[in-house]
This record gives sequence, structure tokens and C-alpha cells, in this order.
Amino acid sequence: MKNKSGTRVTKGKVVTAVLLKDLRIEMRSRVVTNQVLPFAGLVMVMFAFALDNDDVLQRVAGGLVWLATLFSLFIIVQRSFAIDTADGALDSLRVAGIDLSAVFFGKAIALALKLVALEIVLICGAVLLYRVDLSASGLVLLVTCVLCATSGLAFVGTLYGGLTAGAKGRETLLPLLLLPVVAPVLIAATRATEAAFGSGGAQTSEGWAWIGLLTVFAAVFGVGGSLAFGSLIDE
Amino acid sequence: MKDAGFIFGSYIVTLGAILIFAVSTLRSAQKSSQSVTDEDKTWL
Amino acid sequence: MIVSFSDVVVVYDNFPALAGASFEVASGEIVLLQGPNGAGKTTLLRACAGLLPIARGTATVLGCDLGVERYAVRAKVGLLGHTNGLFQDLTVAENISFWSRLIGASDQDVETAMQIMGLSDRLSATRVANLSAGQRRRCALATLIVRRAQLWLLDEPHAGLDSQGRDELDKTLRSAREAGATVVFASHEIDRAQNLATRSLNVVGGVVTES
Amino acid sequence: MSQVLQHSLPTGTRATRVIGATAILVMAWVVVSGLLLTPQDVVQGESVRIMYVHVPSAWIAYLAFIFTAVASASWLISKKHSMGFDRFAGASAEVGVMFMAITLVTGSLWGRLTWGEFWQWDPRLTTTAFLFVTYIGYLAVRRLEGSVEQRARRSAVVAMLAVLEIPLVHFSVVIWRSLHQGATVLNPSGDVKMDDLMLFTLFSGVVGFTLVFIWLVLHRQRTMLLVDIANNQGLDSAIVARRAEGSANK
Repeated sequence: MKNKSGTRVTKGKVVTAVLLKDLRIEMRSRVVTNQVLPFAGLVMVMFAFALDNDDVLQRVAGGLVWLATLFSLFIIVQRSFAIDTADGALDSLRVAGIDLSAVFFGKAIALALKLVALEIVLICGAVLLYRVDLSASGLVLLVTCVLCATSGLAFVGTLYGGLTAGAKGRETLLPLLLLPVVAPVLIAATRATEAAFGSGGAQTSEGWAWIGLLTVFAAVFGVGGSLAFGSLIDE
Repeated sequence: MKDAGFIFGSYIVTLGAILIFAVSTLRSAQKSSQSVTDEDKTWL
Repeated sequence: MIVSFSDVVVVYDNFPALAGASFEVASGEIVLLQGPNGAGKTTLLRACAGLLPIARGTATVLGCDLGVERYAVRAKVGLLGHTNGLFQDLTVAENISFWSRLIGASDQDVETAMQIMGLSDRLSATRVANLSAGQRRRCALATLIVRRAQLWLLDEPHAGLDSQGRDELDKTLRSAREAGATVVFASHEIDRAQNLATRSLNVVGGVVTES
Repeated sequence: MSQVLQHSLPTGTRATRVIGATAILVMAWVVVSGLLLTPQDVVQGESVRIMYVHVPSAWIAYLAFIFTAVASASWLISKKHSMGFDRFAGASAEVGVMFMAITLVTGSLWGRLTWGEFWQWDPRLTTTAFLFVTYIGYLAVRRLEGSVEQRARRSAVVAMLAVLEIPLVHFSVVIWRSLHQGATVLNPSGDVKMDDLMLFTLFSGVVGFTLVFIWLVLHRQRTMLLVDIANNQGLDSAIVARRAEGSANK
């Protein structure tokens, strides 16, 4: 896009501006660190109460980490768009004719960074609370899994978060739309994490098969999201 | 017939759902068609 | 003509907020829209910004036919509605420079915009959440200056400003006009608004009439 | 007679009446043959009778969702953005969700008789359940507020995203089951030795359900058009009323 002074605004600059804006607001308001993190931590503790068995907990630790992540995803996505709709800034973005696919990537990367921070805490929690062992090769697998799964979650989260932003009944509509979509991520990330944890005698090598699926998912919704985001949030 | 409840049940569920859907569609068509002229009903 | 509406109907949730509005705005005008609440002023401004689909009639804004290319017009207009479009947790300077980055304006532009709107150094480092209503409005107007919109669409720009702020706003709008912008604004404060405007239009019942 | 029918069935035409009557006849035959005439299966016993309604409704549900995807893609691709595509996509999805619900209910009744359990984590079943929830979400998106154009664009995009999602869900469920436990799950339609009458009944079921589907979608999309037009007519009088607001104030 060209403005009056003739300087070109590259897509990367818009992505960076949106990304920095979202992160700066999080640094100031600390909603993720002060509210979502404690919530997710509590969920982990509650699982321990409900299952009440060290062997079972060790076996299902991977699934619990990703379930807690999904529950937190809904809250973080809603928060991420609440900051844009609160004072009509999303309207202004639409009016200004900004490249909305760049806005999509900016918001998705910000969301991914928040999720990664959350997942690191949750995985540490699993290691401590559920007494999971983590080998060096498992750690490599785990890091790859977190990166791939998180980018997929961030893309679909941003996409459907934008669709429901400002809509009536968004609190219930967002999970209804998101849950079936993220099912593959839950399955794949859980299996990969279990392989990394060695739960139930799983081998690390078994986990790598799932990384492929996570990568495909992230790629599909990264491309699909950048194409669809604009027409979903527009009036 | 063995397990008649399950078998008849599945037929009743199937036909009942179709019937309810059909009736509710025709009902809402009747309701909104009163104000629509025949020219607008392109299928006639 | 910058804006040219002919018998435009805009429907929102099955309600014809604009019911056949026709009017024109020439380049360099400051046009006041007056009329009771719910008459369609806000809808008119949002339709001009290409935010609402035109159900009937034809509308052209800055050479773009809104029926065909209502997205193209958006980069050229600035709309300031009832909301300010600001981020509460960012400071004034951060809000304004966010917009300047989106459209590629320089830091100098940000400085100038803040100076014009009287957002001093102390205010510029204050978070929007801690500002008064009038200060927020000035901050929002500064983002429009940075974006260098060719057509300014303002909904109740005077609302919530103190008298000094209003004078400054009027001054800003006049200098924006001298710089080549065209302004369409809605206001309830008829005396001040008519003083500022070069022409005024009545909006009543979703229809526009000359006054 | 024809006039009376026209009044009570405003979306009906001769074609839909023929389709409707044929559908009723075929369905009656399926019920009689499925429940009474056909023999029981060697392996499945009496429960095979559920197949005569279960398999056709599953087939129709999948067909309906394919139609929704194609119609949504056509709406997006076509320059004119004809609302006919949008209404067809919506009508087809509504009918599809209903048949998918029937599929899940009759399937679990059959499963209880054959496997002794209402539900198995079989890839095909799991994907079907996810498909069901996905299209309920699609219908919820169709009900979001906004203009007709906005509804069409949003729902077409969501339908396209569902097309991306379904293979991913299916694929992940398939390897989820195959990596962890062997194929312990019975093949849902497996080990059925069907005689001629059984095959013919199943075939009639598919034909009958397809006719029902066509009839329902035709009526449903015409009804949607009627509702849109009725709203639009409301618009004319609403415009007059809106303009009158102005003169009343003067």
C-alpha cells in the first residue's frame, strides 16, 4: 500500500506493529501472567485431585498439559480480541484499509508467544507435580512439538477469534467452532508429548510421526487463515 | 422379534426427524409466503 | 465531488437506517450534519467510510463506487465514531505511533500531530486509560492527522471536550481543510458547529435535506 | 385442488409433488421390507434391519455436506455472488445436520446390539461425530447478525475452512487408533452376507432417502428465499415509515 508521502508500508512492518502492540498491552495489563497462568496451574492441580494416582497421572501427563492449554486458549483468544473491540480499534483497522492478513499474522504470533510461555510453565508443572522423567532426546522432541502445535493453535485461534469478535454469544460460539478444529492438535501433541515423557513405555521415535501432522495443520491454517481472516472480520 | 425396541426405535427416530423437519419447513414457508407475490416465487 | 449519494438506502438488522439519502460534498468543504438522535447521522458517516453495504441507490466517495469497491475507499478516509479506537493500556504516544507504523508515517509526523492536538510531553507518556474524555478524543484526532485522511468523517467530535479543546479542534479542522482535507461531521452543538461549517445539512428520518 | 395445494404448500410445484409422492412410496416399501420381509443376518441377527435406515442417512449426510462445500465455493468464485448458492449451501447443511444426527442415533443403537456398546472410538465414527459438531457450528455462524451479504460471505468461508478441517481430523483419528491399539474395532458394516432382497432393500433405502433429501432441500431453500423476500418487503414499508419520521417532526 502506498501512502501520500510515497513510502511503502511492507507487510512485515504491519505484522511487527500489531505484534508489538499486543505484546506491550500484555506486558502492561498482565492478564495472561496474572489470570490465565494461575487458572491453567489450578487446572493441573485439579486433575491431580481428580485422578489421585501417581501412575495414572504419569501416564496421562501429556494429555493434561494440552487440555489445560486448550482451556486457556479460549480465554487468551477472547482477551486478544477484547483489547481491539473495547474502544472500536478493530473498526478503525478496517476503515484504515490495513492489510488484514498482516494483522492476522501479527495477532497470531503474539498469541503464539503467550501460549508458549503458558506451555513452558505447564510442562514444568507436569514434571514436578506428576513426576515425569524427561530425557535429552525427549526434550528435543518436546520443544519441536510445542513449537508446531502452538503455531497451529495460534492460527486457528486468531481466525475464529476474529470471526466471533464483537458477535453476540461469542463466549459459547468460540469453543463450539474451535474445539472440533483443534482436535487433531490435541491428539497429535498429546501423543508426541507422551512419547517425549516416555509415558507407558512409549519410545521417543514414536513421537516424531505426529510432528508431521502438527506441521501440516499449522501450514494449512496459516495459509487458510491469512486468506480468510479479512472476509471473516469484515462487516 | 429380538431387540424389537432398538429396531423399531431407530425407524421411529429416522422417520420422525424427517417428518418434523418437513412440517416445520412447510409451516415457515406458509407463514412468510402470504406477503410474497407469485412473480417472486421463481419456481412456479 | 468528494462525496455523492443518490437515493441511498442502508439496512442494518432489517432496519433502513438510511432511507433514500441524496447529497453531495465538494472538495474543501466542512459540512455539518444536524438532526435528532437516531436520524441516521452515524449510519451516514459509516456508509461514507465504506463500512456498511449499500442496499439501494448509488454512492461515490473519493471516486470509488461504494456499491462495487467499498473497500478501496477505506484507506483514504478517516472515521472517528462514538468510540475512539484507542488501546487503553498504551500511552498516547504509543497509540499514535502504532497508527503511524501501519501507514508508514515518520516520527516527525507523530510529533507534529501531537503538537497540533496539544498533547504535551507529559500527556504523551500517559496511558489512555488515565486520560479524561476530552484528552482521549484529542488523541484519537491525532491518529487521523497521522493517517492524513483525505476525507474526515467525525461523529460528535466536540462531545466531551472542554471549551479550550473545542477551540483547538475547530482550529485543527480549519487547518486540515487548508491542507486539502474535506470534513463531514455530525454535531449537536449547533452554534459552534455552524460557525465552523461551510454548509450544513439536515438528516431526519434517514433522509438528507439542505438547510 | 391445485389452488388449495398451492395455498397450503407455497413452495411446492408439480416436480416436488411427484418427488414427494415417490419418496413416500419408496420409504413405505423400505419400512415394510426392512422390518418384515427381509431375513435376519447370519452374524448380526435382527440388528441388520437398522442398516436399512442407518446407511442411507449416513450417505445423505455426507452428500449434503459435499453440496454445501461446492455451493459455498461457487458463491465465493462466482463474480455475481448469487444468493441462490448461499441459500442452497444453508439448506443443504441444515438437512445434512439432521441426517447426521439420525446416523449417530441409529448407529449407536445398532452398536449396542452388535458390539454391546453404544459407542466405539472407531475412526469413522469419531470423524462423523466431529463433522456433526462442525456443521452445528456452521449453522450457528449463519445465525450471526449482519446483512444478507455478510452472512453469505462469512458462512461460505467457514464452510471452506470445514473442508480443510475434516481430512485433518479424519487422518489424525486414523493414525491415533492404528498407532495405539490394533484394529480391535469391528468393521461397522463388516461380515454381512446380504441376499438379493436385503441388497435391494438397502438400495431402495438409498434411493428413498435421496428423494427425501431433494424434496427437503428444494422446499427449504425456497422457504429461505420467501423469508428473505418477506424481510425485503418489510423494507419497503419500513423505508416509508422511516421517511415519515422526518415529516412528523417538522
